[in-house]
Amino acid sequence: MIEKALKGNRSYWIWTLFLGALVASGLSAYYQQRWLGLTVTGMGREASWGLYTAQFTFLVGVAASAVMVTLLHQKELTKTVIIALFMAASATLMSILFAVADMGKPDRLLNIIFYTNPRSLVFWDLLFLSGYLATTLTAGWAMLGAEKKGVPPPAWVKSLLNLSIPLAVGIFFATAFLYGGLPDLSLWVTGVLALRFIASAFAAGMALLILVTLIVKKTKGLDTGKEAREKLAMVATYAGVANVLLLGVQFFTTFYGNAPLLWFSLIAGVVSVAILLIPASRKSQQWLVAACTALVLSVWVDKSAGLLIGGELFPAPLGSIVTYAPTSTEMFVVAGIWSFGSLLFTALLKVVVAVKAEHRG
Amino acid sequence: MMNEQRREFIKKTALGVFVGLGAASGLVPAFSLEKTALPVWDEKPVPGKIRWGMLIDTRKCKEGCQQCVAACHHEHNVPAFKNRREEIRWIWKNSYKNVFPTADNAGASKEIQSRTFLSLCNHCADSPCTQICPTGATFKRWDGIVEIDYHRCIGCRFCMPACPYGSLSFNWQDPRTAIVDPVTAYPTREQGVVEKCNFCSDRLIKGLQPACVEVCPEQALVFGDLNDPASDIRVLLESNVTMQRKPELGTKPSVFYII
Amino acid sequence: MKSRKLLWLVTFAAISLFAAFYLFSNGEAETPQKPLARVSVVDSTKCIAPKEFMRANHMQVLHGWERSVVRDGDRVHIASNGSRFQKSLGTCLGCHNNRLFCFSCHSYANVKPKCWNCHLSPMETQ
Amino acid sequence: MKKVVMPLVMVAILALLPFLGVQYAGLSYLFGVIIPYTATVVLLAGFVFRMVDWLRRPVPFRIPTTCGQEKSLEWIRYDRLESPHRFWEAAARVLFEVFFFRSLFRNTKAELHKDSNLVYGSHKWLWLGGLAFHWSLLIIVLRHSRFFFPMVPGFTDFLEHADGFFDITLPTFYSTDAVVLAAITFLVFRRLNDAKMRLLSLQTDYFPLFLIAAIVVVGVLMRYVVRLNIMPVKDQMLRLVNFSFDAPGEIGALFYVHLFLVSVLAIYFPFSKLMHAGAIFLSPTRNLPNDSREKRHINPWNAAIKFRTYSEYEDDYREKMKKAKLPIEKQ
Repeated sequence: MIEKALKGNRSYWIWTLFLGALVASGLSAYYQQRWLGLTVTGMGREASWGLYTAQFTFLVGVAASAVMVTLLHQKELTKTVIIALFMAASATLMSILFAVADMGKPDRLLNIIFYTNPRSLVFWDLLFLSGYLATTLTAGWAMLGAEKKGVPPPAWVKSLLNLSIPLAVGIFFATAFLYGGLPDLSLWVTGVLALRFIASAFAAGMALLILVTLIVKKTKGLDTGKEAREKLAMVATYAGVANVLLLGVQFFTTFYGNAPLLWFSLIAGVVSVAILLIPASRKSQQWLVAACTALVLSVWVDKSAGLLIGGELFPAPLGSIVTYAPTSTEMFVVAGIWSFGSLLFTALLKVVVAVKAEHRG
Repeated sequence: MMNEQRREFIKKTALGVFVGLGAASGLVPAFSLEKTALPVWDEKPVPGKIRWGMLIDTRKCKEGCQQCVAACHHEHNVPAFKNRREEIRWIWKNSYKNVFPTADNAGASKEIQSRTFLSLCNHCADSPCTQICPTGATFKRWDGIVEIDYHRCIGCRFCMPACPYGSLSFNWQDPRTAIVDPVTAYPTREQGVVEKCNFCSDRLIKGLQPACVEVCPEQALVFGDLNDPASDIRVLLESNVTMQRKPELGTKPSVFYII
Repeated sequence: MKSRKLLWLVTFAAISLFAAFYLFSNGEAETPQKPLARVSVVDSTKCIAPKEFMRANHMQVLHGWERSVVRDGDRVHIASNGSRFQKSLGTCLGCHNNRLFCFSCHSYANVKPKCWNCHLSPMETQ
Repeated sequence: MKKVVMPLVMVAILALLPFLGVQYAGLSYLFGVIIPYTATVVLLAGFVFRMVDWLRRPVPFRIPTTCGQEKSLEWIRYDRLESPHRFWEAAARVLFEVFFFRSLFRNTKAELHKDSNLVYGSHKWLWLGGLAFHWSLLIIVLRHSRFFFPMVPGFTDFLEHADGFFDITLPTFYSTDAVVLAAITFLVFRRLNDAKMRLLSLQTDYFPLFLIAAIVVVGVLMRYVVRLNIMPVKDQMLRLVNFSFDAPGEIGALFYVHLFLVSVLAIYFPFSKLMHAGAIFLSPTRNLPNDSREKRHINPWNAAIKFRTYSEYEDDYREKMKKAKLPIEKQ
């Protein structure tokens, strides 16, 4: 089936080559990082986490929320399920890559398996993530294969999907408690952390899924259905409202106030949720696109800046405030990994669209 | 015999110039690695039998004196990166506010608040860094020392924010470039691993006190077994009012301070 | 169908609760203490094992030393003839003090272990 | 069953021969010097012989397999790779086959479903397994060049570094070792798993698989388990590449097993299906440009045909034709 990703029109190839070029530049930046060490990033003694960790957190949320489309179990969503599975798989792969890019000695990555520390949430998080990647990708691919053959999917796909749900829940909990358990990341250690992590993940995940289905509709003429998007928009709205409320609570309890990027996040969140709450604007495609984009951006900025505090302050363990600004190397690596994930997702979507088109025509 | 065969053969291949050097290298004078002796413990240690601890009498600690820091960092090949971002430290001096940020300052005099205090790894009995480490590279030794296995560390740095005392440093780049006067008795670290104070476990096996304790001109530092009621440190702990850093977190540090 | 999913979730929640208890519970027993054994310092000029054995197995010996020293704190190697050695790279290099001792063979066979990333190699000392 | 057991027994016997020979009969010179040289000569001579033999066979017709638009009018875009028209396009097609196994990429599998409809689904497992197997083997072979050069060339260093990226074991663990073992396991089970494949597979299909598996397993044992002293091994290999007939030093018997099995593979190579390594370049359905419509291809062994044009015919029979009042072109 993958051969369907090797045929495409001019714009498909331009997009693919563009992503490929970004992947290449990311690789060369990563090579520099491997050679010289993480000193090429903007991270340092006090700000030991940076852009990579932020992307990791954001993508983990997006990935884990995407599979919940299967949980909703509604007729309108059957066409969206495979897309959601592939989005989950791509996002999971990216998050794993970000975790690896952040490591000082990635060549010892397998130590996590060989010298397991079951008390470590990092271990559980990475275990759940890899299991989740395997289940979503396999299940999605098998479902697509069955669709291509015009037969019902094999029975084990159901079990895989059922398995992916507790894995997603596990990812949520492991990640949230991982950050929640750090005694001195004071901003993350609030009672609402775990809840907010889940709420924002759902908001961003569903919004991103809506955007993807709209892009697929526009470029390839595959429509997963307006009803499906409305269902997703409902979930995004609920999650968005919860997220904005929780974010607001945090705003007034901690010193978020002087970080401009977080103000942006809050305002974008409020605006997007407001658009989604009004049925008329939710049903209009332009407003839906605007709201979803704002929602994704809001969560992304919040995940990045919430961790780094607006690129200005980072509460170090000893209370001193340290500046963190990502370097260009870091940004190239980030762009490279995002492009790699997008490339994979594009190829998978291409196959989905080709298979569905085959069945229509 | 084998060597001769090989040497002869290498001559034939004519390319083994560099390799041939190895065979002829008896000419090079011996290099200076210290001869090892048997450690003071010769049986396999029993976990939990001892728990090493340290008591810092900050009243004796002189302002401006950096002897313990210098001795420790020299002994363990700690690189001296100048910029704060990449700084690596095992033991260092810091202000009262930074060392005891959660202590009730109402009782502390101006004099105390203006002093600097030694900070180092607390070798907590309930250490968050060992709990979060996904590979067990940061682990609790049989004698209460929280040690990092530099052969196993994957450089994920989760231990760094996990430690409430900021005791861990990461090797952002190859540390060898910044080691001023390397010693052969203790290895360096490599790029990409986390490092910190090891309570001089390397000296303890030789029957020595930690470098900082030994070098302190005022004898402000006392080191010993917290499980041994007869040890100096226990006696001092029982006869003095001491405090630990951030005790409210429940990490049970093994480093105590007399203010 | 719905109920089965619910069952899944409940099972998972139960497992994760149990795991959380296990993860965050504190399980370190304190054992009674015993005075330290003290041994006199011994130096040896003999190798820990026959040449042939060391040729084939030195990496395994060193790897085993590394693990038992770092992880278990077991510092003493007892050779088959009963003599004792400190488990340390220095024990080897103290006798094999030819600067090219490691490198002549290793570069010949192109075997590049990562020992010298941290341990100062004889080539770097003088 | 015999088809599977026989090659297995054969490989076991072949592995035991050098082991017993070196361990108990002291035949290290035979297994360390004579047989490797013989095997190399047989491999090279046999390979060249087979290739020359095939190259000399005439190719009577253009029989390229195509699945794309053929080159015709200027303004119709043709498929350069699927229906090559020039030599370089055909060469590119062969190279895609050699490096990426393009024809296996197209595999499909027929499935009969309950509601009695036959469906075809893409089936890339053989493609994946084959790629993993061949590429790992290639990297492993290239990596072995460290035994053949006194100073190791840069690309070997690079390969070793990349292959040994994961820092797990001490001798460094090579990922390709694991990949090739997994791939061989898959390739064997693929044949055993399915009744049709079992029927199609012959002893000559299982034997090379088992032989290569044995070579890899012995190599892995030498490196990670027994940890053979590598120095005399390199000595011996350097002697071999320098055409020296000196006796080998003290090397563990496992090395001779490895070397002997490789020698057997080398000897077996030119006379077996393994020759697909050379033959793939000569497969006419792949390497011929699809140009039958623009060029006339004549069977090389055809006798020269004497053509007779109408004007010649008329010259011969002009008078008779005139008499019969038949129309003639030239008066």
